[in-house]
Amino acid sequence: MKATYREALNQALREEMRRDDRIFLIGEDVAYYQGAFKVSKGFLEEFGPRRVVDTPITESGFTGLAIGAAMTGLHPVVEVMTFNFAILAMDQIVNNAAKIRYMSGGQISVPLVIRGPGSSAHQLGAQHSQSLEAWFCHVPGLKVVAPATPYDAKGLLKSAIRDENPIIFIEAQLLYPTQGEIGEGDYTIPLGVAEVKRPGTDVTLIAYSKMLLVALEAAEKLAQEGIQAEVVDPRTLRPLDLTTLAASAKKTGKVVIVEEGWPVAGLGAQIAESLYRTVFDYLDGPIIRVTGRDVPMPYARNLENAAIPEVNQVVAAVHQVLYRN
Amino acid sequence: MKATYREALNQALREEMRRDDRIFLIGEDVAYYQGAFKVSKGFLEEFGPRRVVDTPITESGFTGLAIGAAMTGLHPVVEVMTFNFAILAMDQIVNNAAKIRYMSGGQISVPLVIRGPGSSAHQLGAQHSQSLEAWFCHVPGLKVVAPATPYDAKGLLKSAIRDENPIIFIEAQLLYPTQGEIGEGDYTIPLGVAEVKRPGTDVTLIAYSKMLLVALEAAEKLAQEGIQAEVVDPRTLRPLDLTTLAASAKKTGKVVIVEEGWPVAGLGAQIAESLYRTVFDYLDGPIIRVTGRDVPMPYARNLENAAIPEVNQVVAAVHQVLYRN
Amino acid sequence: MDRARLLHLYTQMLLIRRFEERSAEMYALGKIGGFCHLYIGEEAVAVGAVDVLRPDDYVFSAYRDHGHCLARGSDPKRVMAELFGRSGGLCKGKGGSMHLIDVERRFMGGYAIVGGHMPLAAGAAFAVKYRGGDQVVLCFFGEGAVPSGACHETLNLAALWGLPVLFLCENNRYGMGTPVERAVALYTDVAQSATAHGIEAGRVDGMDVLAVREAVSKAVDEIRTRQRPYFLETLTYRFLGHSMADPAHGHYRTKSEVEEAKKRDPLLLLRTRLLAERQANNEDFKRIEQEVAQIIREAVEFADASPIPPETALEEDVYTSAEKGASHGKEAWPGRLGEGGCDSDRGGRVQ
Amino acid sequence: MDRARLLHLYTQMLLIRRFEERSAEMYALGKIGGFCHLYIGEEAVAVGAVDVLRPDDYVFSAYRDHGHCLARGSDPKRVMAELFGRSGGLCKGKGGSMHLIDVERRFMGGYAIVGGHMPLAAGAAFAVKYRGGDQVVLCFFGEGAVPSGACHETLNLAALWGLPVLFLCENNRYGMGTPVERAVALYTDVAQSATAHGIEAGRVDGMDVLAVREAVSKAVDEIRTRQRPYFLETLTYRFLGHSMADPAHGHYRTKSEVEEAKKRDPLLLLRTRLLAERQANNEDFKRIEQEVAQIIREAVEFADASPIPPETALEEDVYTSAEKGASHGKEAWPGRLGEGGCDSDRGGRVQ
Ligand SMILES: Cc1ncc(C[n+]2csc(CCOP(=O)(O)OP(=O)(O)O)c2C)c(N)n1
Ligand SMILES: Cc1ncc(C[n+]2csc(CCOP(=O)(O)OP(=O)(O)O)c2C)c(N)n1
Ligand SMILES: [Mg+2]
Ligand SMILES: [Mg+2]
Repeated sequence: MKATYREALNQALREEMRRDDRIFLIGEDVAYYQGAFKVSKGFLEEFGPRRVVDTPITESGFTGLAIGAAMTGLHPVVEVMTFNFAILAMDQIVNNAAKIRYMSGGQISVPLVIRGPGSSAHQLGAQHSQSLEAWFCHVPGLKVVAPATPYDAKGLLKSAIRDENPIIFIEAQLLYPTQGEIGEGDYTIPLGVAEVKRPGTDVTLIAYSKMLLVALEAAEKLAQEGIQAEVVDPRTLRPLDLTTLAASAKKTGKVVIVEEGWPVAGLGAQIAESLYRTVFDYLDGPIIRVTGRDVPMPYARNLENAAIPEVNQVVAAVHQVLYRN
Repeated sequence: MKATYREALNQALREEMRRDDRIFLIGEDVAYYQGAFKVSKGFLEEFGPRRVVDTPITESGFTGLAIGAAMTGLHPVVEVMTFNFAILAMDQIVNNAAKIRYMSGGQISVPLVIRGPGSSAHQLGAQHSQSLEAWFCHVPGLKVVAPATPYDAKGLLKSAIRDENPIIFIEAQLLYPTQGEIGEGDYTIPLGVAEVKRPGTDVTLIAYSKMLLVALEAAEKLAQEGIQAEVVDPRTLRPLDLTTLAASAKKTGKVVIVEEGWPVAGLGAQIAESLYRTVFDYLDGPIIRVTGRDVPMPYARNLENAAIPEVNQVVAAVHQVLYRN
Repeated sequence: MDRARLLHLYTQMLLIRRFEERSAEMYALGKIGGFCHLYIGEEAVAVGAVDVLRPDDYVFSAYRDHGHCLARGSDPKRVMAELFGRSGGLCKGKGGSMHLIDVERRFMGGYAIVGGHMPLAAGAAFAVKYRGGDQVVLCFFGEGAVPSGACHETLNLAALWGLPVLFLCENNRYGMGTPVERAVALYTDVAQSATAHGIEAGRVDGMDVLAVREAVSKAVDEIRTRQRPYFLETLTYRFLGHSMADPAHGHYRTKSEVEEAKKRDPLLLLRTRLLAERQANNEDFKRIEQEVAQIIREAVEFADASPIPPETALEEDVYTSAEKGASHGKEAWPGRLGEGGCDSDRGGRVQ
Repeated sequence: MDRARLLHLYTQMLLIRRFEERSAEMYALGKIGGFCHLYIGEEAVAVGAVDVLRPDDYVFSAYRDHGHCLARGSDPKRVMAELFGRSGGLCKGKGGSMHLIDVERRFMGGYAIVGGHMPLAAGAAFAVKYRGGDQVVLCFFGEGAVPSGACHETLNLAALWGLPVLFLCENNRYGMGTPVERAVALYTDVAQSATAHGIEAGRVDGMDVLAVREAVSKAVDEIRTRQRPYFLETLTYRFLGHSMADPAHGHYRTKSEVEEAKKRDPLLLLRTRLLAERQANNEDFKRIEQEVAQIIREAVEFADASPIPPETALEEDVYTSAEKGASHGKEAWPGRLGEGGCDSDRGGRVQ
């Protein structure tokens, strides 16, 4: 069955909530408004205000509240309207959600999913366009998931909800309307398992979330030049499935990493460093990162486009790793 | 003249405040209490409550207030009692301080220093022991400084205060009592310039803040084995002086990076990735990172010691890069 | 109040109304992008409040900021050009609808994190007091921001230190799709959030520009002379959707509620009053309508003609190299990671 | 109240007093590390409040938590072992003084970010209400937390949703070196911060354990039956420094102020009263003193004998592999970066 990324998330959440009364959805405008991006369409009608909870604009308060509920037996799914606002809940996420299990010597777990769109959309400006996955991946105690396709979105969200750890689940506004095959009914995709989205032999393209689509398009272009790019999507960013990424890098000896976020201390730096460490002797040359520009996101369309990685940049990067000097 | 790291900071701040009335110190217990770690000893007496301002425990509020004061002509120095609490001000730092200049098209600058101790001390537990420099370095619009010696602390704090950009200035509780030569009177050290702290030829050790002392001790041990390690301290973490780091890496062909923070997406990953990209062909093998363990900081002394990089780990890492297989 | 001033207030409100109507059209045409929050229905608040200020006072706003910016006297041409993302815009096209900033007029922006700009306003007031000045800071925010931590931390600091800020709450009954009753526990009296911090507070009809002006001028005098904050709740209503992406009335409010509110359209109220009091006649209004139409037309023409920002603008304005004191390496170094140096180039462009 | 109960309250307070005195000694000996915040002077608050609760109610505290934890009935042996950082501690030595947690007694911790635990308490209350239970959540916090955003966001949510939480403010007049007058604008009535959110509030003498007990039991009954929050301010005083690193009276308060406060030592007050009312005699107090001394002795012995945590404990308890539903790769993968896998090993140990 075909569905949009948005519908896939809606289905996953709906099916899990039907399965388990401990699961509830909490966030700004998730109930009566059906979600700022309509991911929770129909939820209020089906589950009622007890399990679909609108909140005031107090990210720190309601995220912390959800953590407390998770500590005492519920399974909250927190919708942050966008991940830009999760910055306000960072202390709750890092100092409480991620650490309580450890600090308590394993007495308490925090089964919690914090989900919503990350990265940029179109011209939302500097305060509403950022990719902070590197921040979350830095923190032990958290798991970080960033699906790119409707199929992965559904299977990974179910796994995230069934996981007993705090999970950061990063979606993307521009992915919500994208279509894809999601099969029928209940299935899960294990966290921490990457997938080769397109097999190839000449170069490895690593990309996640929105950037997977850019990488796949680039691979298509490259194929026309006779370059077979292997496109690998980690899907889960923490824990990272280094085994799969390394296998591909070992095979091709050439790696390009595509990420939308800022370059300095971005997640791509860690992926690259891990690959260098594991398959150094198999690499023909340095890994190239194609990243967002090292600037706050500008509003003007032309500048924003210049700030976000695009297909031709990925193609150029592949040429660079293939034909050094 | 000899001084402690604490006294060096006190001098730098005092001299700059004498020089420029626009500079004021604001934070929790900086005035009557003289600073939680006594960095502002004597300030209330000399500058009075107008320029030495105690705040309620509202990091987001007073950091944002300082940003607003900076936007309108003052030069605030914000003391966060520790950088753990800066997490509560993250939205103000990232969405306002770092972006206002850009969003305004250059109309407004935010001359601001946010300073205080980062990283762990002794057994402060999970919520009070973390190194978040990677988060700050990720953000364009910010500069990040992390001095390791009294001399650097004084010269860099003066430069930070004279800079017109928002600066994150990371100190360390365990460095405050350390002694060092700081010369006489007024001097500044440019931001963005690394320093070779110990020349060597066999291997490059890159370390900053507290970890510089660990690296230097390791270099001493290694010297007894006849291994000449070159120890380089970036001092400023953003912008990073890649030129100096790369020169050393190129010379030795072997690199070990020591950082106290969490391994995943830590700053060391970025430093390594930048070096691989710039001097790949000169590296004899993979760079090794010695980092803090990938866990929240445990309280028990033996576990905490095991979680923080120590001299023998650095020595072992050097052996590993020198004698691969 | 003299006739000229009354007509000026009307003209300002009409300017905002027509500007926003045209913005909606331009958004539909794709000339304006991103999130665009219109001020239609709330004009009396911005116009009545800002009219009281001195040029050296400061104004801070959230993301629904077109009205505040225009009321403060920013050039409609440059405002429209900013919405178009052109280099002639107030922020060279880098800010956009949610981040209008015009320092010359001490309009300090334009912020998109709910509640996030309130500490900044307190900071400007702190600087005023620090310098011994007598300027006032006017801070606009929606009722949706009232429960936020940033709001309460700011109110406490402003009260504690006697900062000259007017906290002006635009209570338009909704935060996106959430009515104030489901956002603020004490929704019947949001000003309690201020009195809890010892801040004097008041409430006024936000559809009546003259009432707003009077309440604000009382408050501002008080703030200027007594050096302490004041909290004013204005009861207003947004006639359109939350943003251009949102229908005028979604699941969360009824068409009839909106129609009911429109009967107290701030422009209609003032116009009726001026006619009744014989302070103005239909001729006057026709003339004003024409003048405003002309301004809007020119604004759109200017915006259309203004060039898009050059690619070089992308990496400008991240850092300033301006500095006091000794030079210390602000020059662009080769291989300076994270200063728009090679890394970000490599990151952004590859060839 | 019957004699047994009264003596129980006295015993509890004495237990905390002696435990803290011994903790100070152990800290001086280097057996306890980190930040250690003692509760001496404030015993009546924890003891009076917790005595009212049912075993299935929840308790949350900040970092000055020894007293709350002991009052809740946690084993002094395991509390002392936690302070020693031993595997016999409540949290296997991983939490420490600021993070005492005892889930069996529903003592949920022990948090070191001022105000940061308040939303958690509201969350526990949310879960109670969600399940239709009638438990109450008791949340302790200092007056220093009152102006924090986390506090206000929590108060608003608790009021808005009618959550069964007792917000118990321990107003000991200082937040570290900052007196409440310089931290809370409306310092004369910090409870206003709650009434601003529509929460009923009260104040009680925090040195009088019986007064505290009575006020809390009224509040708790109200909360349990009416399903809504309550805010209680207790006026108390800390006799020692903020933490072991801080002198009893620094620049920020005078020796005489401290001496004055000690005249209303909660133990002294109750003891005097019991003697006056002939509810107890010196024999009773001598016996209690001996019993408590014995408990403390055994606690220290237990802590001393308890082994330090094994190195293997370092990477345990970061994640749980427990899960409902289908298995999905929670096994430790080779090369799984960021799951305590090879990377962190490489990071932490190198050989
Ligand atoms: C911290 C934060 N959370 C969520 C949002 C998303 N958001 C944008 S506007 C808005 C509603 C704000 O309502 P109000 O403050 O009443 O202003 P109004 O739109 O009514 O003028 C929300 C939830 C945001 N911008 N910032
Ligand atoms: C968010 C945050 N900021 C600063 C600190 C440092 N700090 C620890 S305790 C304390 C004072 C708290 O005072 P209060 O809430 O009154 O509790 P008390 O110590 O009096 O029991 C401060 C500022 C902290 N732990 N958390
Ligand atoms: Mg509103
Ligand atoms: Mg206190």
